[in-house]
Amino acid sequence: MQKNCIYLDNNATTKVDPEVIEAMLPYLRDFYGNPSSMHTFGGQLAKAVSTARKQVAALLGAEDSEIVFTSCGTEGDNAAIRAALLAHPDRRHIITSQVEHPAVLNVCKQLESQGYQVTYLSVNHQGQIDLNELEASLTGNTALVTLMYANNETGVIFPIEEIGARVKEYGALFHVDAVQAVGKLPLNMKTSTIDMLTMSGHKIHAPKGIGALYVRRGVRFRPLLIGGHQERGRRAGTENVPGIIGLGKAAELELLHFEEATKRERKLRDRLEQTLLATIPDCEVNGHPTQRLPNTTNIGFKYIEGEAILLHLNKYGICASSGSACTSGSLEPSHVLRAMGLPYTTLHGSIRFSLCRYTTEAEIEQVISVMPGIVEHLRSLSPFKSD
Amino acid sequence: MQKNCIYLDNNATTKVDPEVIEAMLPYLRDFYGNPSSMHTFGGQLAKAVSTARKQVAALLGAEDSEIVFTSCGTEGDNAAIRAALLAHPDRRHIITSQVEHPAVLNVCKQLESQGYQVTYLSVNHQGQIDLNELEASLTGNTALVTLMYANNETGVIFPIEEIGARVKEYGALFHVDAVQAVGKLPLNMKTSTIDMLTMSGHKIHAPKGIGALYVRRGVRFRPLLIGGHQERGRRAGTENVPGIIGLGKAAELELLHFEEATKRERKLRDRLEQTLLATIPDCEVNGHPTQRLPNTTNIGFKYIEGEAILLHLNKYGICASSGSACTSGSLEPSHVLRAMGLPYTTLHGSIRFSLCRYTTEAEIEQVISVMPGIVEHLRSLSPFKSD
Amino acid sequence: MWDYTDKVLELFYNPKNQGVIEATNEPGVKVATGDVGSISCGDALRLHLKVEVATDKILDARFQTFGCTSAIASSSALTEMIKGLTLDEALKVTNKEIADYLGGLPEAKMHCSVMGQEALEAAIYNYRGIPRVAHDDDDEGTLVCTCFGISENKIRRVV
Ligand SMILES: Cc1ncc(COP(=O)(O)O)c(C=O)c1O
Ligand SMILES: Cc1ncc(COP(=O)(O)O)c(C=O)c1O
Ligand code: FES
Ligand code: FES
Repeated sequence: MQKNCIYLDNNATTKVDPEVIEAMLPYLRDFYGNPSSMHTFGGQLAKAVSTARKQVAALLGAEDSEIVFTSCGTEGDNAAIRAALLAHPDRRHIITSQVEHPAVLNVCKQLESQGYQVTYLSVNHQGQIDLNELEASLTGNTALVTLMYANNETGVIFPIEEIGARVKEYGALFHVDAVQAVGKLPLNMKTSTIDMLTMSGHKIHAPKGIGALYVRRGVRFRPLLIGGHQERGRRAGTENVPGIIGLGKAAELELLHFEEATKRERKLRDRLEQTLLATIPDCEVNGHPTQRLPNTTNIGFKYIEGEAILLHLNKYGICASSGSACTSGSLEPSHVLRAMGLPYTTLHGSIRFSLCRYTTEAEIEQVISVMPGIVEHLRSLSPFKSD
Repeated sequence: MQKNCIYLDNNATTKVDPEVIEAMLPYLRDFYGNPSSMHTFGGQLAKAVSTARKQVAALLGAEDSEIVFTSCGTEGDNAAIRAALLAHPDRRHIITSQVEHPAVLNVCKQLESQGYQVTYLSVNHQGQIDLNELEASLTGNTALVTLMYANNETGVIFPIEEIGARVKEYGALFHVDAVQAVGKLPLNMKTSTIDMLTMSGHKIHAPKGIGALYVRRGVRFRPLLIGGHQERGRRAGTENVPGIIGLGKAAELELLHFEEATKRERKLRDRLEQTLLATIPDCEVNGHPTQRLPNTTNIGFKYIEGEAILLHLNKYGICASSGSACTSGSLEPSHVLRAMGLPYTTLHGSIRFSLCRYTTEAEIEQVISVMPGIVEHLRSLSPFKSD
Repeated sequence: MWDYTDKVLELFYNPKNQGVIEATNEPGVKVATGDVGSISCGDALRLHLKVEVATDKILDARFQTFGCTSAIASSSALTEMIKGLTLDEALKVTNKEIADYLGGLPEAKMHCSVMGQEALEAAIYNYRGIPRVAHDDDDEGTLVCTCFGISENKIRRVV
């Protein structure tokens, strides 16, 4: 199996930090009890879980009691949306955007079929929503506004607090999918308008299979997964103790590395982006130049197809991803780039590079050195270039 | 922290098999990619996931495509129940039993409040349902019968195939919570009447945070967690690859050890049970003498309280659990033992010992040697004994 | 797992003053008992007092408990606390003081200490031959064990 690569696909998933694995191992190997047990062997784990909860709370600027552990970002999004609707049983309207992750978008689509009215806010060429459109959509019937903090494909950031201020005026609940924002943007729930916020472990160097949902104190919450009393009745199921410990450690490390890592990633990302734009003709950045995550660049290469670029990069051991969801089993081009109104010429040839704190200068230089050749080669095969 | 103990609480959770951890580690450390990715580094994991799916399918006598990975038993139960109701939108009746796990029972209670009619089958003193009551409850309006294979507190086994045959006559779906049965009883979905079956990793020496749901081919299934296309659209969320690998390995090991382990556990369990009954006055087994898991014994000690027994056992490093749910944050005595109509004298003083393939004879002898003294001591404090 | 203090565990594993005080013919001394709870609800406590009639002083106190760790430790604590007190002084002992003596009890287990205080009241009222009026529940309020809820109704019934 392929063990090493130049991994620039950190918005898809990240390497588990070795310190995180070290922190987890005793809980996989030795401390396998159930934290709800009466005996010390199990019960002692409640304390470890509570430390992890504090670590996650610290990353979000939240209180411990506001953190609910989940199995992934998708679960958090699903749970938050369902809970918001149960908290406002008399309201039947939801606002979201056209560029949300499927974990939000597909839930909203299902709710439409169940009689909810859903507004999908549009975005402009740079991936931004229009606050006037938001205001015009809000009514007393709006139960929930659910928007992402930062887009997974383009990195474009929504002005969450400006949005939240408007949402509050209508008494709706405000859920934010921050799966891509956590660890990349400073967050402070204490001074925020956000009612619920989703995060996922495997995007911040914790393992897959663990996530968290922030639920503001006082927000009426009913669980999606129903059963035992775990997570103070907010998420049933035996606690994934090793995962929780890993998420706690990862949160601690994100906080520790935050300043220096985001600065570094931004510098490397800018170097990559600017060099590619300068050395390759007919390409452009998809998204907003500044309202963007520091680690993400999504570049459209005209006249060629994303999957082909990815496979060439793969030959060099470079991992990136395509705006095109050919990647995920569906053959449609990215709903995000389509919503941004990208011309067909670039829609199919967009590549996302997403960095992390492990990304090195040498890796970036390697990408810079191979990309022009790949693009040139593929264009030489393309019937469009010459048009 | 306490690292070693005589662990007789395997129905609560189990030790992760060292081989399972070894199998998982490369996927935690090195192969951290996303199986849905285009690049080899991520995409190669799809193969590993598919091997694990085969291993799980083999344990259940199912086909690979019938296995959906979940995050835990609770998720499996919740997903199966919701899916069954969506598959039968015109039917509004559910049959379950009074002794189900909260992951089933509390979902049913919520559905009642949403207008579904729920029949909770009663059980007799030995924890068994009455097939006549089942037949009398089944109607053309029954969407789902959801029953456990084996009870987590008493180990009592329901006659699942006899039940299933009746369920099929009414065209209802049949979901079985087999969280406690998997690995302890032989299962073969190919010749079974079961439509959906829940299992949980941490009960079979896989880690916490992973489980699986069997969905018979042809059963209309709609996912509980909605989002991306993972698990062929049946469970969204980035796959918990290390967890899946661990579950696959654990399933393989369960199959490998099955014959010898269940035989050994039964022998040790019987030795424990018979000796305690012989040496301690006023105690009796809760459950059926033979229709029972080989690893479980639940014994009621009259005139004393379960938590007190557990804490004394804890002092000797013995982990067991109490029928009384004082253990789980709720202060009510076990709903299972209450449903069995246990006399008040034993209801509060019931202890479950649950063994696994690691349980040794020496451990059982240690329990046998300390229990009489503990019971005698606590009875000497009790105001009832002398009455 | 309940977060028990060391003091709770100490008194649980090595309870003090367990057992009964037999009725006695000693002159100037009377024995009284008080019961709360019942076996059906899973918590019950029988408190035995030996009182010096002339001074109202508690010479000895013993308990029998059917209940969890907190119940046993609370009973043990209570008997320690009231030995040597007069009945009136003993009546002032609150369940909170019992919990404090134990270094605290988990919130959900506070009712186990209420039981001690109620048994004491019952014993003293028995001693004085005063019928007890059921009072409408404890000050600690929010978290009352459901089994104790049942026992509220049956509370003055002797088991
Ligand atoms: C019979 C039964 N069903 C469901 C569950 C729930 O499983 P999990 O804790 O993995 O969610 C359990 C275990 O707690 C169980 O014993
Ligand atoms: C913005 C966003 N939301 C939700 C998710 C879903 O997270 P997970 O895969 O952990 O379920 C992802 C990642 O795939 C994401 O990028
Ligand atoms: S050309 Fe192959 S997926 Fe579109
Ligand atoms: S006596 Fe303590 S919980 Fe009931």
